[in-house]
Amino acid sequence: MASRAILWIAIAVVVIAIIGGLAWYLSRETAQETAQTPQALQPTGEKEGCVIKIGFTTSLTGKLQKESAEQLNGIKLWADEVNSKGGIKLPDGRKCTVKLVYYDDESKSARVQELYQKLITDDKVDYLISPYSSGLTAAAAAVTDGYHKVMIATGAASDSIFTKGYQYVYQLYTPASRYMTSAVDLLLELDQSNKKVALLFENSKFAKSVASATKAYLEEKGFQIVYEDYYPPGTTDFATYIAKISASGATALLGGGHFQDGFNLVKQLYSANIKSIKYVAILVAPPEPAFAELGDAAVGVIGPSQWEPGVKYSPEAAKKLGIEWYGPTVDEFVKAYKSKYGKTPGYHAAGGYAAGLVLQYVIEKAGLDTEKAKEILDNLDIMTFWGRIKFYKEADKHGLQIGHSMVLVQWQKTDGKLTKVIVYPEAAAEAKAVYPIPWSK
Amino acid sequence: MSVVLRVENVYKSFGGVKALEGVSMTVNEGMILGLIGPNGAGKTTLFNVITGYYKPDKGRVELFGRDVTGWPTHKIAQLGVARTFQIPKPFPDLTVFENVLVSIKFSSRKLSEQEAAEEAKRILEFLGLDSHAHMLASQLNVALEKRLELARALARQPRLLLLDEVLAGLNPSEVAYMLEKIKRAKQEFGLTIVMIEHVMHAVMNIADRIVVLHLGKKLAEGTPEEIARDPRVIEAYLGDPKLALAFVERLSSKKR
Amino acid sequence: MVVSPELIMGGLVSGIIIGSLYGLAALGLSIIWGVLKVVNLSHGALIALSMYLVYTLSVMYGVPLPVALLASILTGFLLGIAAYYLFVHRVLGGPELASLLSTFGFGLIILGILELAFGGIARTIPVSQHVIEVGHAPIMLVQIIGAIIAVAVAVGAYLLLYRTWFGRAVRAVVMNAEASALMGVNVVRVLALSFTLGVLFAVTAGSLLSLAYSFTPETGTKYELYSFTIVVLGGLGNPLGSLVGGIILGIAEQLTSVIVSGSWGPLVAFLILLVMLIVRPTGLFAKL
Amino acid sequence: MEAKNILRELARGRMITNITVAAIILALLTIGIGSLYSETLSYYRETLSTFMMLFSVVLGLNIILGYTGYVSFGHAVFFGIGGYTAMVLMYYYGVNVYLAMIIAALAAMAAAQAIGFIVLRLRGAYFAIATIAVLEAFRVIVSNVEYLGGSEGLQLEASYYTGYSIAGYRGQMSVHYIAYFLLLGTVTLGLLLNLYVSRSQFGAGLRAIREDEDAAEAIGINTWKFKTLAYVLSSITPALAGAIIAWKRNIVLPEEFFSLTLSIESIISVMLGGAGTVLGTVTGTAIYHTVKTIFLTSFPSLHLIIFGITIAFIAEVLPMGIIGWLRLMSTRLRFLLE
Repeated sequence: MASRAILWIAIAVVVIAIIGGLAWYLSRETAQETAQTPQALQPTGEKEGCVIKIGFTTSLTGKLQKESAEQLNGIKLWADEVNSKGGIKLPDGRKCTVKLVYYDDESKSARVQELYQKLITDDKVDYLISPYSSGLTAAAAAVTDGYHKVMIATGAASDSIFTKGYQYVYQLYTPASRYMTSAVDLLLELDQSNKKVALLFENSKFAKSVASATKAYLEEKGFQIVYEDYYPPGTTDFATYIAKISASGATALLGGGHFQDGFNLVKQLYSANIKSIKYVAILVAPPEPAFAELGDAAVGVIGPSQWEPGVKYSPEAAKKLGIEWYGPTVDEFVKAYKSKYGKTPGYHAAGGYAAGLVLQYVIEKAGLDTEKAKEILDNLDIMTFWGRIKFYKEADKHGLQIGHSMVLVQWQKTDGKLTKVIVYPEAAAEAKAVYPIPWSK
Repeated sequence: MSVVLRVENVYKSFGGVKALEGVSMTVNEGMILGLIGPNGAGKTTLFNVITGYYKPDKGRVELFGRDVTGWPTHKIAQLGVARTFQIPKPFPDLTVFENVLVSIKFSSRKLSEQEAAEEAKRILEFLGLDSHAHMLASQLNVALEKRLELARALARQPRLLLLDEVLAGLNPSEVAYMLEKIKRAKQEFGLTIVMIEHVMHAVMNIADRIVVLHLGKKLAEGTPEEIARDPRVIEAYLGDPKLALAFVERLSSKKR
Repeated sequence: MVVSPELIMGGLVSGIIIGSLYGLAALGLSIIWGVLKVVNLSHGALIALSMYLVYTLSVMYGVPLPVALLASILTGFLLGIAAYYLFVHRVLGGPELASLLSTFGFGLIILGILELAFGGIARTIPVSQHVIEVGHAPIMLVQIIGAIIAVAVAVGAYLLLYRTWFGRAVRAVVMNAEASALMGVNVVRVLALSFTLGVLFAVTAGSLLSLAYSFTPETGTKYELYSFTIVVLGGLGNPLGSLVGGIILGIAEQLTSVIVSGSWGPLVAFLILLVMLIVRPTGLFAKL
Repeated sequence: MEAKNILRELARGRMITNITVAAIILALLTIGIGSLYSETLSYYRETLSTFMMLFSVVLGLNIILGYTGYVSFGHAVFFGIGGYTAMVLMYYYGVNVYLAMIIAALAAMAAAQAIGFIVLRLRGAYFAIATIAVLEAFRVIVSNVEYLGGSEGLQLEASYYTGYSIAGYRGQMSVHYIAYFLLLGTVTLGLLLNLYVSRSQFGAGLRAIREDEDAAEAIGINTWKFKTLAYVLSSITPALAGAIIAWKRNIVLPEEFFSLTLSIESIISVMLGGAGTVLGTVTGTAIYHTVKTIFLTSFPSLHLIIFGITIAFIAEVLPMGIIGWLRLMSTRLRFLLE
């Protein structure tokens, strides 16, 4: 038996050695040649009928299905609008229509990599948009950046994607590190004496990265963190967490992760009726219309949002800042979206549209020349319905969004009706924030 | 004549149930020992202790002069002990041929692939299974299954063979066939055999000595004649018509 | 942060309450495993299904809640019978893998339907949010009512299995199906009814849980994984064992959450399972 | 029936399997090399990479599930251990992927030894449940340990890849090509391991354990040693694949590396083809992967339901898989379809 085993192992080693050797030989033979890198496979779209191909994947199935579907709606609306006007005008004077090439990634990073490869090499798309979510975008970037393809990342708030040294990925969302900081700023404005903070975030990639940045910011601003914990994804029962928060004597709570857990947390927090807590800011859940199902429990809860239909970005505001305004106004966008899909757009949809809009801007200036597009994006500083867009251009955090900022929404009760209003920053605010949260009275 | 198996004062209980209480016995080389007793007497438990499936609570088991108490089953098997199971345990999704071949491969003999195949064929022929060689073991009827059990045990070329009710559920002609094969196997392979059996006339016919277990204890030991006349044995079996019949048969055949 | 005795107290009480619900959820798995020797991998999906049944009836069609609960449980009963003949009967007595795959397939079908019909968004059934506070821990009235029902159901199941003709038939089949058949027990019917009973318990648990928490199609997975532990803790098919196993798990989870951190809670469940499997795979309590 | 005939048939069967396996490896190698020079092949290269990732887990699983009969329901745990071990080495110590793979495989083997010590005393459904518990426990632990990146995972920087190049492709561009060849090597190793197991005395012992563990002991097989060794062998290719994928994807995340879905997909692949046959693993994985891709693109919202029906169908109607069914149809084919 033993000698047989050795024979087999020997055969295995030989075969692997042959394959390995072949691979090594191939790599050695051509390594000295200057990288005939991927520029070679530049687009062909220019001549035949002039179609610009925009490629991306979307999660038609899997856990990201809902958010991804909205993002897709936004992108589609943009493409339809562009094409109905006859396309985008290139610097050389030609007008080209836009064609969206996209596939279902099942919310899985393995599929994402497979499909972005296909988009670049098989479909030969000209520009890319990211999939929805930080995890999938990180996976996509690992493929696309090697091919020097410009990818606009929307729906991806993680900072870490942009510290990996990628040079062709640009972020539209306010990064996770600044997700909750405005909620801290608002608290400082409202009440200088409220310093005891409890942190209760989901133990997931996105929430964890928001939490660590928030924690650092709180410490910097002189807050006292009296409680900190992370609950596993899918948690439905928060009784013991709430007990500990209550026992910790916290006066403010920052936390959340996904919709479901944030929803349950607020629901149970309200029932628990902890009078000491005066300020509650929750990730992700509050901007969703479904949050209203909580009824009275929702009143006073604050949540950061990338974008809201009520934001006040306008050409005038752009002028004040001395930067260029581009694209439709907020109202125009909301109206167009409503007439196409029959509902008010949320920030996922707005993010999708904005990604298209940025590409449109770039294509008008740079055509299909990737390096020129990169240069334009690096120096971009414009305002759109989405807000200000400006990217960090040094290599260490290249592509990170530094222009855009979050707005804070709060659920308020006016005339017995529950409404979601923007309360921060002041420039965008529709109403003043209610403080302290009603239940603590 | 050397001692092949010696069991000394073995105790085994499961929870509160005492399955074996101080059983001792000795099996000499070349002997066929019959192990009888009513249901629940502890016969199969004793087999399981000998073959290492159970560790005895107390007492020792000696095989070929070595103390093997507490040894794992496979090591005991490698000493040259083969067994059959009361409820046959063939390898159902292997063919009859493969069943025997596996057994040969794990016997102590070093055979080439070719030799092993020849040997398997020989054993299948010996037990009249050669025409079923390509059937899956799961497709066999009870009689053939029992033969396969025996074939797989013999394939190991054991020195000690433990048979657990190989005759149960067979019709008289099949019983006769198996008895014939067991006898022949004993001669050809120079086996020592311990057999648990309920088919009394068969045991009385084939065994050199008989041990009677009753409620976990050894009730009697002796030649078939001695056992048949032992009043304690008769008492223990009272009311078992099959046994009574066997005794009568045995005694009357002796008289003739 | 200092863990006060008060917090421990709160953890214990909420552990018992939540644990009873875990126990009820596990009961369904336990009966099926104990009687049919089938690990029902559609268990979690069935729990989720019942949640959506209650949701559909009470929220979407405005049926009064008690009626919706009963209707959901009744549907579970019918589904159980159908599922037995479609997915279980053929693989009984075969290799474990066949029944594992078959029931898993059934679970996927349910999940697929739920995903198709409702998508991944969390749903909630609006009920009274009244809470009672124990050691800072807010415990919902619905949870307490659920726990009481869970105990009642477990005791009922115990009586059913140990005091009725049906129970005797079930236990006879568990001990020796062949002999029971010879003695005139309709084995197939007993098996089908036992499976249905198991589904019924899963559905009851799901219906009750739907009142306390919001849910998605994937919610059932957690209860399924916990149920494995509870069944192994409590002994296959033992209703009271399931209840006690559930409570042990609930307390362990909640105390871990109080003393260490909630994110380690699930680990406790898996460690208990592994330790039990090795040390005492027959469970702390007698099998059925 | 002649013993010589059997041997001749056996030899013919082995030859056919050898040729099939060699043809598959050669075809994959050709596509890989082709993709270095032809861009149109690169999508196929990526699809095949995903296929080979699954196939590596399947080849490992087949040893413990197919030959030994132990239903490992959480076999992706070795994929995860491999991926995380490799990532830790690459992320913290800058180890190159080749060395990281080897260490990952060794780590997984050690883990298999330890996990096996616990779970292999269980049989049947208990074993299946225990392996699920092990997988989930690993996932929870990994998502809570900061050193392993917790729930955020660990992500390599683009600069890590600068040293790699193949056929003119450099850095991250080269990764997908190199990963393809590494996966091919892993699959080759897995196929050879499976061939070894199917033909050796060791494999005969495993089959005996699968059929009846008590009877296997009775014919002198050290079942504990055999099944532990089988479990350890079954961890190698999943771990190698995990390491390569971690490197290729540049990120490890708890839920993607300790994934129950991957475990179940590999079980389905093994069962579809026929557990305990080499050709079955190839057939099963190829069909599963293809069908899945088609379903996902054609009926995205129905794919769970279609899968559920397929799985239940396999379990109820074709429990021995396609190759297993053919083997059962004619025992002659047993030799031809290893």
